[in-house]
Amino acid sequence: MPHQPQTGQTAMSVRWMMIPAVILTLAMVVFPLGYAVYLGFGGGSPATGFGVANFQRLAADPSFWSALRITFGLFLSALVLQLVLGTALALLLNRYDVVRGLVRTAILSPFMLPPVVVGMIAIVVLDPGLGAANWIVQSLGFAPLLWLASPNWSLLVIALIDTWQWTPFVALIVLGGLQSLPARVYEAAEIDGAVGFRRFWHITLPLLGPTLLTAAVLRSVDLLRFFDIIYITTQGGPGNSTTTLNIYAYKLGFDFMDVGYAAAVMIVLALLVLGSVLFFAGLRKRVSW
Amino acid sequence: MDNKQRTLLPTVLFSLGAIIFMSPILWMALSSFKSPLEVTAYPPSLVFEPTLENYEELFGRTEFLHYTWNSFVVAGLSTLLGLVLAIPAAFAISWHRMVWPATVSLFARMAPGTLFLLPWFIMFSNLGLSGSYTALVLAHAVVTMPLALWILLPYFDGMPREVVESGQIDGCRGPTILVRLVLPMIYPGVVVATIMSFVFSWNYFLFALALSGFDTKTAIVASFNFIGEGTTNWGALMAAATVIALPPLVLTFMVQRWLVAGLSFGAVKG
Amino acid sequence: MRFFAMSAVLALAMVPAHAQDGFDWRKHDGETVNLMLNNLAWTQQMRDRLDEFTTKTGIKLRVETYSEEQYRARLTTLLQGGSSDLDVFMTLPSREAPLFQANGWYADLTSLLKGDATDPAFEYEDFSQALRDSGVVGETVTSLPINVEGPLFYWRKDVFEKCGLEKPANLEELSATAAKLKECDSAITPWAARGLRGTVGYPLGGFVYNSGGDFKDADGKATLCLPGTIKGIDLYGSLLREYGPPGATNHTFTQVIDLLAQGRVAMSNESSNEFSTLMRYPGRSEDIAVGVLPPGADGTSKPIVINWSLAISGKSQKQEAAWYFLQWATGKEVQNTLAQNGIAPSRVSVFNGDDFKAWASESRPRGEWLEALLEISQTGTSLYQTPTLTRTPEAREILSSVVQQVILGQNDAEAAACAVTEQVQALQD
Amino acid sequence: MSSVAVRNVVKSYGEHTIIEDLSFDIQDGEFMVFVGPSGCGKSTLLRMIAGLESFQRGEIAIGSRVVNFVPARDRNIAMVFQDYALYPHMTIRNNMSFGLKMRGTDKAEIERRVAQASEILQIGHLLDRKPRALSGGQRQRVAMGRAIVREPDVFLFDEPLSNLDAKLRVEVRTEIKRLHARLKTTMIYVTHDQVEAMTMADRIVVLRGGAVEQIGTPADLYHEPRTRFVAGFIGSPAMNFLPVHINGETATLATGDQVQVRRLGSSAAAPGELGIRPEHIGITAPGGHGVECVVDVVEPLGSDTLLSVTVGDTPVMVRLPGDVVPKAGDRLQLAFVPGKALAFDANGARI
Repeated sequence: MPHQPQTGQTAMSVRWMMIPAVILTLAMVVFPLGYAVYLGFGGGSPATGFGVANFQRLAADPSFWSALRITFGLFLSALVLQLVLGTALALLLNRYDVVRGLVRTAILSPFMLPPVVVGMIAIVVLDPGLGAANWIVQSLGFAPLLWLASPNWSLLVIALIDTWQWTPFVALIVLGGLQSLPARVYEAAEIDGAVGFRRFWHITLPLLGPTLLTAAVLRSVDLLRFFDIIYITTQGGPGNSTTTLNIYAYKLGFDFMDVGYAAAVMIVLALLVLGSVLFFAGLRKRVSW
Repeated sequence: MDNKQRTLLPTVLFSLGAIIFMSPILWMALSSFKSPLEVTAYPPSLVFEPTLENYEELFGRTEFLHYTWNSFVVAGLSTLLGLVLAIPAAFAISWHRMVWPATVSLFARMAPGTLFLLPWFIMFSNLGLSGSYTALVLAHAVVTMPLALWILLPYFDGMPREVVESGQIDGCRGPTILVRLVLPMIYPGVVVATIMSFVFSWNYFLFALALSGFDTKTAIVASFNFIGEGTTNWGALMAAATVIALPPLVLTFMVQRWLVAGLSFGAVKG
Repeated sequence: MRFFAMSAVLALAMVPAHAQDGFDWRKHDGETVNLMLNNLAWTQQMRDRLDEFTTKTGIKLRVETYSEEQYRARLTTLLQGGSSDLDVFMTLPSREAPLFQANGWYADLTSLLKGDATDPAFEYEDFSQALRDSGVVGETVTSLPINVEGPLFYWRKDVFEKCGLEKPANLEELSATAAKLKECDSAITPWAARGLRGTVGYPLGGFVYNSGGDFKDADGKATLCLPGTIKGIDLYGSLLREYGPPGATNHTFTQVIDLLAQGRVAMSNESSNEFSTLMRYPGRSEDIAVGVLPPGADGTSKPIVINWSLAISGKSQKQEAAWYFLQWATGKEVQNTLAQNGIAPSRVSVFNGDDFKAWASESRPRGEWLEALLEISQTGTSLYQTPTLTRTPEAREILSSVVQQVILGQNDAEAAACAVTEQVQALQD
Repeated sequence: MSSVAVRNVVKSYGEHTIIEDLSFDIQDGEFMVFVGPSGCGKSTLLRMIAGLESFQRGEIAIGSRVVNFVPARDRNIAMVFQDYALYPHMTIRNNMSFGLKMRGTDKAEIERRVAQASEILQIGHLLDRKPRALSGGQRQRVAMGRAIVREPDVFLFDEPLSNLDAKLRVEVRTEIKRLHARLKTTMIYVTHDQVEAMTMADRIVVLRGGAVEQIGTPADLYHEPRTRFVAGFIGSPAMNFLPVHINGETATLATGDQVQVRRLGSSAAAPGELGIRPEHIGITAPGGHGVECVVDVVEPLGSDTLLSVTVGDTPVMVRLPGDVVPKAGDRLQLAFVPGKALAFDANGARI
């Protein structure tokens, strides 16, 4: 929302109404973050002592770098897929104005499902030996696939599962953006001779910039921290092929019980998410209109 | 374009889309009515004699009903708490045209959830709240509050300031204005925020895994037991998944019209 | 942590247990003890019997069960958070005993054992020496064994007969047998075993030892870069690659047992614990045969044998009431009942008892199973990763990644095994 | 440059008819205004000419070409929208050149036309800004500039001034007239404001409920309205209507006073209405005889004085010279300027 700069003091101040929310945030977010930073810097661990030892260890840890690469791979592939497919879906929905009834339910359902349930469905459907997915693949005359069990494809399969779940969400956001675009501008474009793909490229896409950015921010925050579905399906495998930073940190903390080091990895991850949000915030100026 | 083509193409396209998005969910529901032998049959059977065996296993042999109730309590109360905090905050943020609080509330969503587990556990243990509903509700409010805030802000921003100003002139104070004048105007936003908060709280499993106690375990956490009980009991697993998936799907279905409108997250313009 | 002393203990177990009427089981009547259990066969059997404990002692039990991954996450949070809510938990001593003890997460059972809170009829010495040792860190008793288990070789007798095959005489023949099975019956997968990260060590151990390998060199330094070890890893990996089910790298025991139980797999090396699960499936009690993993070409047979145990949390406020539960749950009576349901008892008197023997003689597979267990508890070892004191899970993870590379054909066994030498030695503290 | 012809055009949404059987011609180079109350179909008509709306029957021709099936982009028209409809994400320069680019006009030509248009409209200094950085008046000029660079056959304006404040409106109005004088291109202009229509138009089409009430020059409409509707719509303050009984050239008011009316023809005596514009009413010299009234409100405007008075039960507006300032409550005698009182029948038709 474009806010006018404030020129005078508003008579009524309701700032105090934020206080309860601020208190919750302080107690439930700021304190744990502080504690995690304390752990990350070796607090509570007499072995390493207070310092940057955990972070130095990161730099030399091939597993960390591998997890970082995988995190980015998942983030980029899923984000691009979802934005492209979501925009395409939104354009279709907008064109045919069919967001009602069954279509609406179908569109809303996937991302309202618990990730745990999505993971469970994936386990059952994508099982290489017994799953319905391979049955379909074989019925179509192709060789059965390994799906999540293939170290080369597992990350992409995870990205596809997330895309299945969240593309409709992106589509809805984009649809909201589309429907709020000024209709007159489209009429002006029609008179100016921009139709079909040219209209999409010169008018619709640039106008959707801020909307797509919002969708990208919301999705990247989730994608960089991706956890639930991997945790349920592959637990980071096969090999390290789906060990994202979050999964790696979890393993460090809860399997290897290396809490300080796990905290260090999580701090890096949190900074990464922050960085991506700032990056998109920086883009905002360039795409807003 | 003649009329037939006009309706045929989108019909085919959207049916295909609906199949892609719905079929895994339907497959889950279908599988939950298969007998243990049938559920792992290959090639999978589409025609079979439905059985309630899996649900009997689920509700009979485990305390799944109790866990489902826990899920309702935690999701319901954390939604309530989230809204009670987010509504006045969103009002204040919108009225004073502040930018930073909404951004800060995003921070809660930036850190990986696993990062919170241990600090929270220690915190709640020291407060004697470990394993209580209170701890779970507070933890889940960290999910619901920012979500509600983000959904509500565009609604507050879209409300004419004159309404509030005329309320002031009529001698009302902030809270009265909020409750009497503003909320009735933005109730579709409140509905969307409520549904989304409830669903996301219901869906969240990590916090409950660490913070729930013997009596407060949620259905989602309990459902993990079906992965890894000797052999994976796919039928019971799918029954549990279906039961867990039901409330979000039913809620979505009930308020779908408003959800579609409310999910733009103020994405409309810069 | 070895089981060489089993036979010696068997003799000791003949000492009769005198039930003492004087012990007051109801001393903690009305208290509540919180249990956290990993969802194993033992747990499932116990779940239906916990009421008996409450009836006997008046102590109420609150139980949480989780599957292994969630169990670890929750247990770690509770222990690291210093929770006093947790009284009794399950522990895998071979994996975590030194670390847990170093962190003060175990209550000291030594003094409880000696004190008058122990029923004189309990007889700690009745647990086999090796199983007792598994729970002793330094001088301190930290946990009590609830079972004895190890990977066993399961195979489909009917399929073997149809194809004119015998149980392979040694590991070298395993591949040939699998190849023949593949040829003879294309409907059945010849071989299945764990491939999921972190879980491979347990069924792999026997392959390594029987092939003449080890997890440390002659100087005691951790390494996988030994000829026998490489051979074992190669065999394990290539069996899964050539003859295993699709997606083996995501399989742990649940999937393997599933395949076996559904009759889709002809051979496997999987936990003895799952025997009773397997027998519940139609047809399996007739066509499954079970035995010790075939020895190496030179006859070496050194299988893996471990135990799960019960421990009391170091932070528990009700250690004595919790101790009552441990005594009951690991006591002769309970073990005897569980043994009737396919849980291999950790007590010598039960293992050798008439009831268990009678139960085992009721069917061919049970007899084979009992015999195999007896053998592995005499010849087995509980070490199935490179030696480390407190970082066992990481060592197992590294080992798994080596094996996965072989399963996936990304690397040959030698290159994969020798590449991690530095890594595993860094864990050896 | 082109003429525009609308012939027997009908448009409806289902049962609801928006435009019923309209026909008229617009001359080449003419400034034509469509005026009427909201919902009269004037914007729809304009958008039909633009090619943004379809219609069921009849035809529309631009020049000699029937454009019924020609898409908007090929009609060689340019349109200025009420809310300007600038491309928010493009600079002003790109906004103006976009239509030409889409047509593949060469770069130098685009440059030349943009430079020329921005000089005409004095928006040269805004070229590198984006629309959101411009004031309403500036945006309006840009919208016109965008139309100008296209060098279209016909300019279409859809209520282009209604988002501007009163002062700017007058300025831009003059500017559009000046533009028309300079370009001599056919312009069609839609407004609901009769002042705009009167000041700008060569000819005006008055629309009501999808049908033409009257087409004519501003003077025609002012002096010779064909219906009570047109008479009331054109002129400010609006024409006064008094219930009368008409007999020949004489109208008898409810008060019994008799007034001369100018008739188009003759008909049997019948009840009807008398229409007289406020500026065509004077007051008699003191002591003279006229229609008696009571002054309710006095609005001195300086140049004029507006009086709201009551004749019998009927409120009447009177415009007097600025130096005459009666007081509320005064009783005055009104005199109607001879030949300016018009007669309407019960159906609102001029008689």
